[in-house]
Amino acid sequence: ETVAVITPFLAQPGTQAYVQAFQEDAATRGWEVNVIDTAGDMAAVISRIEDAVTQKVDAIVVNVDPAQVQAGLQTAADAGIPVIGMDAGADPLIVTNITSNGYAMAAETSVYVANRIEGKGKVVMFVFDAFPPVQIRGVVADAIFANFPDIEVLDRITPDVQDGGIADSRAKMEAVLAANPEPGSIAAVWAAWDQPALGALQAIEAAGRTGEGIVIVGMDANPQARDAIAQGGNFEASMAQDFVGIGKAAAEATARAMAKEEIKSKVTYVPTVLVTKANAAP
Amino acid sequence: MAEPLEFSAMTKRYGAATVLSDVSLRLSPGRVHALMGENGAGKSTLIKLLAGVVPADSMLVRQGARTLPLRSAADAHAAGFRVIHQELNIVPQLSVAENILLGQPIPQRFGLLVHWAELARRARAALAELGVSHMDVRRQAGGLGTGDRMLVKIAAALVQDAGQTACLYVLDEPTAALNGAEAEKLFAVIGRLKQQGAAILYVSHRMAEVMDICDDVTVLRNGRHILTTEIAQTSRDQIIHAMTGRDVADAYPPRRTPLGDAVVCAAEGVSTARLTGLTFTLRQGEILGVAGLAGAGQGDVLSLFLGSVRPTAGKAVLSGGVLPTSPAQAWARGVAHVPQERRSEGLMMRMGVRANALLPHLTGVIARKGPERRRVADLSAAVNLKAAGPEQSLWQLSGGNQQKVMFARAMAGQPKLLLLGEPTRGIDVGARFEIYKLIRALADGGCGVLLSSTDLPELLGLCDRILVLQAGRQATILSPDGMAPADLLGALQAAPLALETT
Amino acid sequence: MISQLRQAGTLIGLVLIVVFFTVQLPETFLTARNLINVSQQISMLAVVAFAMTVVMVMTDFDLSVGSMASLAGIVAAVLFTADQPVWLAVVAALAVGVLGGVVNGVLVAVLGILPFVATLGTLTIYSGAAFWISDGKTIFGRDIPKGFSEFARGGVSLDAVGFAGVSLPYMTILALVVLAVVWVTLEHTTYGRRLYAIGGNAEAARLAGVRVRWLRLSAFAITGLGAAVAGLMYASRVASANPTQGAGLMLDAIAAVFLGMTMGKEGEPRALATLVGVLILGILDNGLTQMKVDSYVREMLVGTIVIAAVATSSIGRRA
Amino acid sequence: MISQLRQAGTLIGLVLIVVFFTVQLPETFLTARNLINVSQQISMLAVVAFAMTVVMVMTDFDLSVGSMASLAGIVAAVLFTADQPVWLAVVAALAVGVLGGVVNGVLVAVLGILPFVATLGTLTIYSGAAFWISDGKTIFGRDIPKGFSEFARGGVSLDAVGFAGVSLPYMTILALVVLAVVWVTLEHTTYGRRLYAIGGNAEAARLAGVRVRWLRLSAFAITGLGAAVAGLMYASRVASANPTQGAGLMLDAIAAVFLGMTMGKEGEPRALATLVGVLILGILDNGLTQMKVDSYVREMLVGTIVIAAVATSSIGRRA
Ligand SMILES: Nc1ncnc2c1ncn2[C@@H]1O[C@H](COP(=O)(O)OP(=O)(O)OP(=O)(O)O)[C@@H](O)[C@H]1O
Ligand SMILES: Nc1ncnc2c1ncn2[C@@H]1O[C@H](COP(=O)(O)OP(=O)(O)OP(=O)(O)O)[C@@H](O)[C@H]1O
Ligand SMILES: [Mg+2]
Ligand SMILES: [Mg+2]
Repeated sequence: ETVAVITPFLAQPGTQAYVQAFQEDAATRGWEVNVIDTAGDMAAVISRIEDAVTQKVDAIVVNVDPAQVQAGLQTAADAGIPVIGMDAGADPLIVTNITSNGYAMAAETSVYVANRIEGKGKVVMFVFDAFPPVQIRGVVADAIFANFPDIEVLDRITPDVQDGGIADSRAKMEAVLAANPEPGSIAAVWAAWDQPALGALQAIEAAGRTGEGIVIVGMDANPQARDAIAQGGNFEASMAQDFVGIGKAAAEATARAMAKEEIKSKVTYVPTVLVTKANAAP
Repeated sequence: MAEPLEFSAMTKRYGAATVLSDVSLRLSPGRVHALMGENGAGKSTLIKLLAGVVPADSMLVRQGARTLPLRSAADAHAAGFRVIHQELNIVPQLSVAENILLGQPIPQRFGLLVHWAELARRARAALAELGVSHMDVRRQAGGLGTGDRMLVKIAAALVQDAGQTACLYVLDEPTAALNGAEAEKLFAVIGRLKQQGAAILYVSHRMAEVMDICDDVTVLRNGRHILTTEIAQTSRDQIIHAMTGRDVADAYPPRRTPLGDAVVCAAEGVSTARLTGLTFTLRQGEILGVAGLAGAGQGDVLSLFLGSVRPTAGKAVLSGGVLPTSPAQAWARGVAHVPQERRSEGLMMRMGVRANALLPHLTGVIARKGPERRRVADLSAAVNLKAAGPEQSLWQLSGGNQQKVMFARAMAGQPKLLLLGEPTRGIDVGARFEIYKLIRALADGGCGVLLSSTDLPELLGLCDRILVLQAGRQATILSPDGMAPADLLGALQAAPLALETT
Repeated sequence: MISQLRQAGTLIGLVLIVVFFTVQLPETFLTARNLINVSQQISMLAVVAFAMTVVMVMTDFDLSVGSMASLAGIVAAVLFTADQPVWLAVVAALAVGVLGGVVNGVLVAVLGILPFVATLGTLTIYSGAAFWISDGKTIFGRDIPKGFSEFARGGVSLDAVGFAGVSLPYMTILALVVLAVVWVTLEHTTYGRRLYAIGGNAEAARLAGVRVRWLRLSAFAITGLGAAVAGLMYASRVASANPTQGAGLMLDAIAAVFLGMTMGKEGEPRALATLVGVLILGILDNGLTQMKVDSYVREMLVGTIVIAAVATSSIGRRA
Repeated sequence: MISQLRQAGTLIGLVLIVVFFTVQLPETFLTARNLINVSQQISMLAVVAFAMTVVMVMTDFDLSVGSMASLAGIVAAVLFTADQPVWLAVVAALAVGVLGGVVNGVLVAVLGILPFVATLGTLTIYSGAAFWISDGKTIFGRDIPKGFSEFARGGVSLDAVGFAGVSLPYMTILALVVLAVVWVTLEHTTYGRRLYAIGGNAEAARLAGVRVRWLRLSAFAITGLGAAVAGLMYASRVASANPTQGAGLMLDAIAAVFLGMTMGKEGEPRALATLVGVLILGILDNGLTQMKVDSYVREMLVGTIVIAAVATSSIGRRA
């Protein structure tokens, strides 16, 4: 069988991890996998789904919000080719979506921050609302911080992600540190993904303010973040999605879809884990 | 017949410099009025004011009792003015026909689409007026040669608008890029326009043609009005004196040293992509003219020794060695070059005099401003350059002064071989003889000169011998002694077939 | 002869590419369905590229087309969320495109700023505006009316002309209409011929009385309008609007026009030549994906082919 | 007088921006620590912009600098993962930059392709290569040797000159060294003079004996080298390498050079003027973030300021 995996986000480490897990699993099943990256272009995802349908692949795995690629999903449905979501979204035209629970993840890290700073102090948030899965993390964190009367959100920063996010986040954090020079004036940094957390950490280290106990949390627990957390510095926690699990589960779902088995649930959640110094060793 | 046009109080300042100061001009129907002045006197500026393309600081235009507003090119066109500006301006991407009707209402069908057939018809009619029929008006103008481009611009001024008659034609140095035969055609057209009752304002640095075809003359000096008179009432010397404020020796400087024995460069049966049968030797101190009608291949003769064109057959040498393979090598071996198209081939318009003049003569790794400035000051004095200083940008200089910068560049390296393409194109009479003196001085010092020119008196006055090209072949080498310009023109035009049979 | 060959070189390249894929993918490439897919896939790029051709005829550039496309999509989507009718949202989005183009035109034609700088600046501004208006969010789902998103899925059935079950997408038709308008405007109206005059020699055009300022300004407005049309097509196709979604169009559109310019006698851009450029880019994307070429390798291949095409033509030109 | 004022306009703008932030952020902006931070933040952009100045002097462009920076970072990181010594990885990365620049130079100078097209093509190719070599992954962590990543964290202590506890980062020093080299090359060598001549009129320069091909080729190589230096600085600063990380540098670098060009007598680029452009962009970013200006609004503001600077200068120029 031939399976097309289509994603606009292959440059993201998380995407790479589950795509790789999917490929490895697929290899053991003897499938031919064609991984297609559209480098952020949504309309191109539709185009590539159409191309895959033309090629008469046996299944398509997508990694974008289904609402944005309806035209492509319809083409696949018309051709009778099953489409499986891998960290995508729920949709009638998707057999099932394998993902982590983004709401729960965001709740867990923001509550971690709130508890660590004992419900008071100034928090710097790094968000990215243009990308729906990351946007919901920000919404949840906003709600939780708003629920603590003594927590003040100092700034809600959208870094430039063209470079991956570390360098610009660092520059932005350096500016925030410069604007808030008194020790203890910043209690925590909450980042909706790991790169800004790493940038913030570098800024705090460079400013020589590691001793103030600024708590940094990220999300996705990518290896670079795990390293930082394991070292026991300001970067204290991140949420590990089970990318390998997602990739494997997506492969399993794909196998069942190709075998014309019925899959009842439109969403399959793969468990997530809070990573702290205790369990950070990769 | 239309009434005379009166322009008065024309003033134009660029920053602190006053380029035109309270100039008045009266142009009568049926008369050709020459506008004369040294390079930078303000002639082109005056023309730009009356063409509406440069805003005047003050200007009053009356035709009889009417006052004409001239705020845009469209105003000038509506007033019946047709202007050919000094610099060659064609649009290479457009067809010849579109170039001829550029800026005018283009014939349309359905009030929307271009009526191509009508467009071509009108363009052909305009060219026919000039006695030109060899051009395909539908072809892209980018492929035209220098002379043909000028003919297109002239045709653009002649083209008739339905229901619109022109009352004034303005020609800014139209003959600078034309050869003798083409110029004759133009003069015939001017004669016809004159008879139709149009006024004509004519700018040229070629004294002979001014004396020949013009009725009146106005002279400017440094942006001021100096003299207006009938040509019949004045003389060539008087005009030149009014232009320059001094007496100019207008004799071609004679050779003062005998030709040397050493050969500077030579060709033996050389062919290039556009030229065949080139055979000559140039001795030290000799000035060899290269003459031909447009497209006869003069350009390649110079390019050969500049290393920018390769011979396809035959043998050519430069100071006993092989030909240079690049202009860089040529300059390094003592060749200097004044290109025919100074704007496109010679000058960096947005850079200063110093950068332009010294470019081929930079040596070493570190460039030093101080010595460069001093060197340029000396060179500027030698060519009598009118510029605000060594750093003035070239686009701010008048055309003639730009040409002098090219000369300064060529002289700076004490050349052994000087390649000159149209060296005095657009140069005023005063400066022209200065340049002839410079060329002569270099030749007297042992430098060989290859001089390509469409100015026949200049070829006859300056050259020791003249190499004649016809349609890409070397026809003969003449001695200018006792020849008149008309004889030389005849030699250029002789049918190549007839020559072959003899 | 050689010059004709050179001019046709890029067209020959396109034919070779088509032949190559037809041989490599005998079952799937040269099918009505696939070609229709390709036509729809490239329709947005095509519209931007045609619009870009209009300013490039004057040897100007518009780097802000991608931002304007995103902004137009966002404006429409924001109006949808405010429950405005589709026609109003579309008109507003197009108006924003024209306005953006006029701003570019004023900067370039009236204030005399280099197009590269001016539109680099407005690229940033329009993109900032798109983020600001949308609050950085992607707008999708129920907010986008069916009537709008179905445009991108519909088409005119080709049953009648013998292609059973195949229909010509509205998107393709729209792109062809834009092509026709741009082609007639550039090649057969006084307006278009004057744009070429400006491109060939702006000073000559000005001295001849062509209203250079006004023409440049209006040409930028046209390009803005085209960018907005493409932005709406994109939004309709993905049934959503996102402040960055047009970003990828700009460089591809410029590449397409440049590919087309290799076919002009004096290297000038032409509407039909731009179409050839767009087709090359679109067909390479489609065919290489079908051949399962790694996306990174595909990227390198496309770059190499663009350069090869332009190099071949420029070598011919200098000889 | 007016022309002097116009030329100084952008510099005055920089001073006004600094005064504005000093007033708005009295405690934090004009501190040694913050200024040192800014200098380090802009050091990578500065190096790319200085390198870009070299080709822009010839009125050429290099759109591929961002891709070359990414590629250089990736090449070094891949060698690190293969346990090669730091010096070897650095030399290899720089060699890749020079090679990339030479390829650009050959396309532009020898094959005669417009720089915009040529480097648009190589942008795609180099970026594809960076993805391909790294397999699209970010390389970091234990793979990056301490010796390499510590460069970006270290500096020369300024205790001795009275700034206790402050140190001048190596990154800043490196950027200043690059500035000095580019400045001397462009302003005080015959090589630089000739580059300016090519920018003035390439054909005239060729006929006047300038080896245009060779100079253009070598200038592109220099720009490639500069891009690679910046890519290594970036990789050192983020202690990782990612195939897209240089992408943002290109447009900002061009914007900085253009800002600087407003200060040239005839609008020509100059190394020191580029520095002013880089400072304006960097200081705006720092100050506006400190003032908590929304990032979208910040983006629009920066675009507006760039346009305003260029517009002011070009209005003055035409008068
Ligand atoms: N845009 C400008 N800015 C500043 N000075 C200018 C400008 N244009 C022309 N000048 C100056 O105005 C003077 C007159 O120039 P103009 O072109 O009218 O001379 P001209 O009489 O036509 O000379 P030529 O015979 O060489 O063509 C010159 O000194 C020139 O340097
Ligand atoms: N690059 C070229 N490709 C094709 N034909 C050319 C090229 N350059 C010049 N020609 C043609 O070759 C012929 C000779 O050119 P050349 O420049 O030597 O002429 P010329 O005698 O100097 O003419 P002019 O007096 O018009 O400058 C002309 O007909 C010209 O149109
Ligand atoms: Mg003049
Ligand atoms: Mg010639």
